[in-house]
Amino acid sequence: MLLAAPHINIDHPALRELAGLIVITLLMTVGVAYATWYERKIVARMQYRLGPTRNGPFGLLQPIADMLKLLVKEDLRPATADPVAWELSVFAIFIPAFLAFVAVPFTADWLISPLPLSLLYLVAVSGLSFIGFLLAGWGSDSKYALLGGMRAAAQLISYEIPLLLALLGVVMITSSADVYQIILYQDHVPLVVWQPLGFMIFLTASIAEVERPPFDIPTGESEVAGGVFIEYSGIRWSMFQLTSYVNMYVFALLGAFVFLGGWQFPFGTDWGWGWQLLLTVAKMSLFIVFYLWVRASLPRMRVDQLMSYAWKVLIPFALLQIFLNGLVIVYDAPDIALLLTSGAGALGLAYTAHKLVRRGAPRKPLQMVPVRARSSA
Amino acid sequence: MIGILKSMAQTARVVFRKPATVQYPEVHREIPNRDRAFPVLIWDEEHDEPFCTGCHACERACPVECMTVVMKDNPKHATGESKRRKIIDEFWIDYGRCMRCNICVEVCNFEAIGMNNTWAGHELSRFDRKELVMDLDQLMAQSKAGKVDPGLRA
Amino acid sequence: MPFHTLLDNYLAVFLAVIIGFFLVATALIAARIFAPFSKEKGKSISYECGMLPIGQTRSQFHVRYYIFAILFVIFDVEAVFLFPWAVNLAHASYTAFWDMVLFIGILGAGLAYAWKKGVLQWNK
Amino acid sequence: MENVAAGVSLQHYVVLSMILFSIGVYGVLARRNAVLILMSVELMLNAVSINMVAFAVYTAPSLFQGIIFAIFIIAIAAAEVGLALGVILRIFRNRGTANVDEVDSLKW
Amino acid sequence: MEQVTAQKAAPATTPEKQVEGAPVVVPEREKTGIEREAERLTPAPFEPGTALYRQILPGIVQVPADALLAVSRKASLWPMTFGLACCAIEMIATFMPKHDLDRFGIVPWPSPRQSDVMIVSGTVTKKMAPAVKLLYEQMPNPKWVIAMGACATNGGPYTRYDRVMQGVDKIIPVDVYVPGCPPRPEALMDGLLALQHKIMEERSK
Amino acid sequence: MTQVFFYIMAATVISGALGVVLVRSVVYAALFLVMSLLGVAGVYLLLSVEFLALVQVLIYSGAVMVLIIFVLMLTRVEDLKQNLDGDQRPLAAVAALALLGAFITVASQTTWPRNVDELTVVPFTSISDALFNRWAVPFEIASGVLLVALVGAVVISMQEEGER
Amino acid sequence: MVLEQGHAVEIVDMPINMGPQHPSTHGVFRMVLAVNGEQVVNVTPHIGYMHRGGEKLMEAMDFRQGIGYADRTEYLAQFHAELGYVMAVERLMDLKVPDRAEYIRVILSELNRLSSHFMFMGAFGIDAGLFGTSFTFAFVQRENLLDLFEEVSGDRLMYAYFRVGGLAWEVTDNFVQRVHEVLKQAQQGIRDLDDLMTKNEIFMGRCQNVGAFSAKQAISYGMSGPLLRASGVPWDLRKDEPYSVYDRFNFEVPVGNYGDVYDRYLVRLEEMKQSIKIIEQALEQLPPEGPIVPEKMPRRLRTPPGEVYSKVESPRGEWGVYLVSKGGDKPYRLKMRSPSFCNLSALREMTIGQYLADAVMILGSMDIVLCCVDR
Ligand code: SF4
Ligand code: SF4
Ligand code: SF4
Repeated sequence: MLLAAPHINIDHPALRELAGLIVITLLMTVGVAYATWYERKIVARMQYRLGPTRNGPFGLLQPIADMLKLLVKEDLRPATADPVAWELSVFAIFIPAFLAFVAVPFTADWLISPLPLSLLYLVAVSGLSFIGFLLAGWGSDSKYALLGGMRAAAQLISYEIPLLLALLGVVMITSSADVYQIILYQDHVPLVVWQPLGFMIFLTASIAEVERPPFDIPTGESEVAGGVFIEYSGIRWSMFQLTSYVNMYVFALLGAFVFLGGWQFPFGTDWGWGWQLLLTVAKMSLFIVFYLWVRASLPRMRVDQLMSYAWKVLIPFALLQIFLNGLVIVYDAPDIALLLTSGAGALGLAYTAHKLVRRGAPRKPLQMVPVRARSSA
Repeated sequence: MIGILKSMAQTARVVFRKPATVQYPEVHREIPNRDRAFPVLIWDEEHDEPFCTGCHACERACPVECMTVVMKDNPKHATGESKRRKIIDEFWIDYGRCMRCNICVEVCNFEAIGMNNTWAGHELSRFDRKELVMDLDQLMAQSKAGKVDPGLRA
Repeated sequence: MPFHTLLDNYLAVFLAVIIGFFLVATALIAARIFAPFSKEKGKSISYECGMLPIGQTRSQFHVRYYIFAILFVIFDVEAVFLFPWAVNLAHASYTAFWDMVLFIGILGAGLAYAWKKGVLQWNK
Repeated sequence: MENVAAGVSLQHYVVLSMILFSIGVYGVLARRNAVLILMSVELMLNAVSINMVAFAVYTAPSLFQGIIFAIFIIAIAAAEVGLALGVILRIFRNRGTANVDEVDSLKW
Repeated sequence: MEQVTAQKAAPATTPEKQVEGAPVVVPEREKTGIEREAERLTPAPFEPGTALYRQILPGIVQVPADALLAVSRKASLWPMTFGLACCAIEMIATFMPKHDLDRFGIVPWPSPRQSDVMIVSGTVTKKMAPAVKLLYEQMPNPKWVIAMGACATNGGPYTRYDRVMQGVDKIIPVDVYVPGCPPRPEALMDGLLALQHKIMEERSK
Repeated sequence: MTQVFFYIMAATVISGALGVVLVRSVVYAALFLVMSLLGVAGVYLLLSVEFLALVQVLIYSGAVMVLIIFVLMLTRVEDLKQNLDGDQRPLAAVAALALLGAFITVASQTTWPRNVDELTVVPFTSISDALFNRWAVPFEIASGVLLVALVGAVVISMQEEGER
Repeated sequence: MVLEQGHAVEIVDMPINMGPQHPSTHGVFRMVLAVNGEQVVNVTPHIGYMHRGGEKLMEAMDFRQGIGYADRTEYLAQFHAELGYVMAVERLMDLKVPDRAEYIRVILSELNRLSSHFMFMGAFGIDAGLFGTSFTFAFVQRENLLDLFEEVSGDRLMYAYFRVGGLAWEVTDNFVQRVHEVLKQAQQGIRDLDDLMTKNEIFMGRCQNVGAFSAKQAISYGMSGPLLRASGVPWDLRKDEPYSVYDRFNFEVPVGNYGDVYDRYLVRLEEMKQSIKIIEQALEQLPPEGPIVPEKMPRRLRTPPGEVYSKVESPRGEWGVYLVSKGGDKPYRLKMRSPSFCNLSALREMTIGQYLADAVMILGSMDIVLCCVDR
């Protein structure tokens, strides 16, 4: 990682970026591998289990073994599959997820390259991955896959809007679309304080964007038995898994930077890159653990509930958030107004989400028909 | 919302409870005395011969017909060492087919067969299903070594 | 910002594309080398819970997917328009703000219309 | 301000956009499938907006209408594609074809 | 339904072909019962397949490579979720907290495409046989089969009934037999460990 | 370096476009269109209009492509047994080439008002300023157009509801 | 279906094949769903993938050997299966089962109901898309119950413990206290599952008003057990036709109001609590010692000619055994009335018009046992 930090000065920018990217690639691979490991560990503990223990100490070699095994497994292509779509889909899903790392400032001075509109860039790039899903679904000529692909695309696009709008609220406050600037803005107070509503929306939308439960409809095991990836095997399938975890990392990082203040809050920039990296990783892990926790405890939503939740709840509330921010900022009210309005909005969101399922009259409880002992021993 | 938080709290609570896992290959948990693994023949210590007289009762009673019994005259009876006139000559049980129903044990009048209640009676994976057909020696080895005391005899 | 830096920044993106491409490609090639391959006809039948595939796969889909797609397009455009507005909202005039509120309002009306028409309902 | 164009002058962009435009024209004329025709139209639109932006940044940096135009083009194109595809869908459902030559009657 | 399956049975048409002409439809002759029975009972084709590196790498490198791959394979055996009958309950119990197969890195997957080992847990009837064969074929190499319980081994309690397969090894090659009706979870784990040993032994094949 | 990039981008754009008009499968054509659009985004970058490039990626290769691919899925154009090109192909080619020639000549004949080898960078903020002060009215109109599109699509779909 | 140009496209429904191997068709059930968009417009269930002739084989077995096959037919409610079978034989031979045996039978059957319902809870959670958590919660408890069963009968699943006339052998000495322990843990487990699922909004949203079935329909399909009760029919064999000693306990029969998936879940949850109540009463009334088989128990089981139908309330509903004997030690004809089969017959009517995802939930809410359907 030092390689990527500019004080090891590799003179030409292109070379530095190249080195940084390679480092990121390695880190990403290892990170993803161990993400699966601690996912299995944490979820196992939530289920009275132990998780991997036997391969290596604490099963630490488990992810390595899985990767190797998947690498040396035959990868099949159904005869009826469309060859071009089949081959392309892997690239089309993986590369956009990977691109996002270019604009991620891990510390104050470790950043592959500063993009002036990096926030917009991140969203735009991660929004491209639906092409891969549609290709995989359409190309692998299986009904489950096609259904999964269409669902995936519909879900991705539906939740991209609330995501964008929630981030817009932040942009309005910091008046910059650059993640770096946004982090610098939150030296005293992380933005989650000013934007509870935006944060909630972002959290939900990001889970949906990475297709983790309870929004894992495209890959829902109990319905479409693995969904888009059902036909893929061996290394291709593991590439898809890799991508979904990379996406998870990207959104966790984004959340950590935009709402939790990244490496800035609370120590500020001057504690050296070690601290900053630690902060970044810690805040990112918060998100990831939250994702795992949700995964282990919540059932899957139905597709119509998913859609109506995006369009009827999240988007109107996101628009409301923007409007409130605008009012407060344009008529420069004190910052506390942001907190109050947005907090109220957050409560409203929670209440609506509650109401959405509790439609109609409250259900009658079960009637208990008593049975009395007739004879006795 | 409240319900969701409730279920998440539940999973969080479980994290701090003790896992239920028994680490199998290292730890073999206590196996009940009545456990019915697979039928084995019992060795008569004092006469130093199997109890089984090869009376075919179990063979007839086995619902899946997985036993084969061959009877012979008992040489020891001729020499007067034992009261058993007939004794088992050959005995096969196809563990691959046995449904562990305990009937053979119940019909045996000589308490000569019993259900194995040790782990050795369970860890029987084989690469070839012919190896699952146990002959007389394999059936008696365990009780010869005094390793088995069936909880369930007739 | 000066031009060459912008291009340099995005140079990183192009590099990333190339690296990502090679990452996947090398993985696929490695699999080719190390995995045992064999030709059987059953393998190439697409998976359908152990049955032979029935019916036509690339068959009709509900038009509702299209509706959500077009809703997405509209709101995507809106969000993109909002970005420049949001960036210098801090020193923007009231009129700019209310302009945008009007803009959102119009599109919100569109959403409300779709809602009223029940296309958001996904009524099966 | 140093010469940031670094050897790429306005003509390059203009020529590029022209090539793109004529490819689009070819597509519109040659294809029969409505969706493909729509795609070709998109190509032409892109050619136009490349042209606009190029002129804007090269010749009229002070009042860059070109860029604004490009933004509007993109926005309107989105709406246009949406409607056009809707109509194509409609036709396809009623006629079982997405082929423009067969959709020649005004009413059916 | 038959009609539709007939369509699918036609040689696969890539999209390009489909644009030229209609997908070919060959009407399928109704099979006689005897033919269908014979079809059910024919074993599934199986080639272990050869890895390219065996030809290109020198032997001296192959030995460690084999060992490494074998270790990684045995360290993450992914069974296909395939519950047939009563034994399936014990199979599920084996994945559950008390005897957590995840400790061995064994996690179930719904699709055969991603699974390495097929645990045939229960009675295989002759109606089920084609599905079992197809699923087995759809698993990518390398693949293994565990016959769990008496029924999968040789028909078990139901041997005497006509429509029950006399053991799943009649149609697919079985690596490990786990006796019992049903085998208790520890027995299944024992079988999986045996399979791991087998993988290590057969690594150079 | 700039030149290299320009030529890479131009190659991407043009080859993508050629793919769109020449390839024989609709889905592949859509893929080529994505390629071409991304290339155009690259061109915008070369022209130092970052915002526009991102918008291009977000809306064109994002949203618009969703629409197109969904329609391809909905109308199985892929399975239609019809060929995609008309018989007026040669004519079209001639016309397009003629047009191109005309364009080139015009472009080469023209004398530009000022030095066109230099490009001035337009800052993002000034774009947004202009967008909300000088161009406020067309802006609202654009929103109106979007609304119309939305309503139109909804209406079409509501007709769709009838036969399912 | 080949597209013709020039006239309107008929929009085909996509046939989706679920099973025989599918994570969420319990066992090897196969259903072909015709799906339009996300809506199920037609369901074609295919059964028979697990038909292994249990009934026919039992006709070739004597009454003791048959018990093992009864176990293997209803492999989630083995004790109920055995009870139905042995009760039929007892009726024929009119044997009077001693009290102690009856009480132990009741206790074990109710424990078995617990274990079976735990299984349902787990599987249902999976169908709802809960990543294995409900399954693990349920199985922790189920394992305790199985341990108890093993201590008593010697096997984890196939107990063969109820015999004609009584029980195979005495229960273990610490039986009562062990049952108390297991019950305590089971209550804990029920609470866990309750917290995990019942009030969860997403879970409610998935379950409520899905696959609703009116009492009339339910009766017309001959449904029984929790499904019937969830549809609002207070019919429970333990209450209406008490067999064994069920007429000696006070308990309550939960009855649903809406007959949808959520009600079925709630009814089962409540039944578990009721079972615990029954077991506690039974443990109090259990005679400390006494015979477990009748005094004049014949050495060989031979029935007089005749026919008999005996039914018990299994966790899935009415488990009936119809037995014809022409004398001798084998049944002449044996027919098992499997609740799973009758409940499953309603699948089509319940599923049509629902979402694809709900089809899975509905199938899960039926809690079928495939060997019991196909036999
Ligand atoms: S085991 Fe018992 S019943 Fe069987 S042959 Fe020997 S003595 Fe007879
Ligand atoms: S236990 Fe049952 S099946 Fe096994 S050998 Fe004895 S009688 Fe036969
Ligand atoms: S072996 Fe026994 S438990 Fe297993 S499926 Fe067969 S009958 Fe059922």
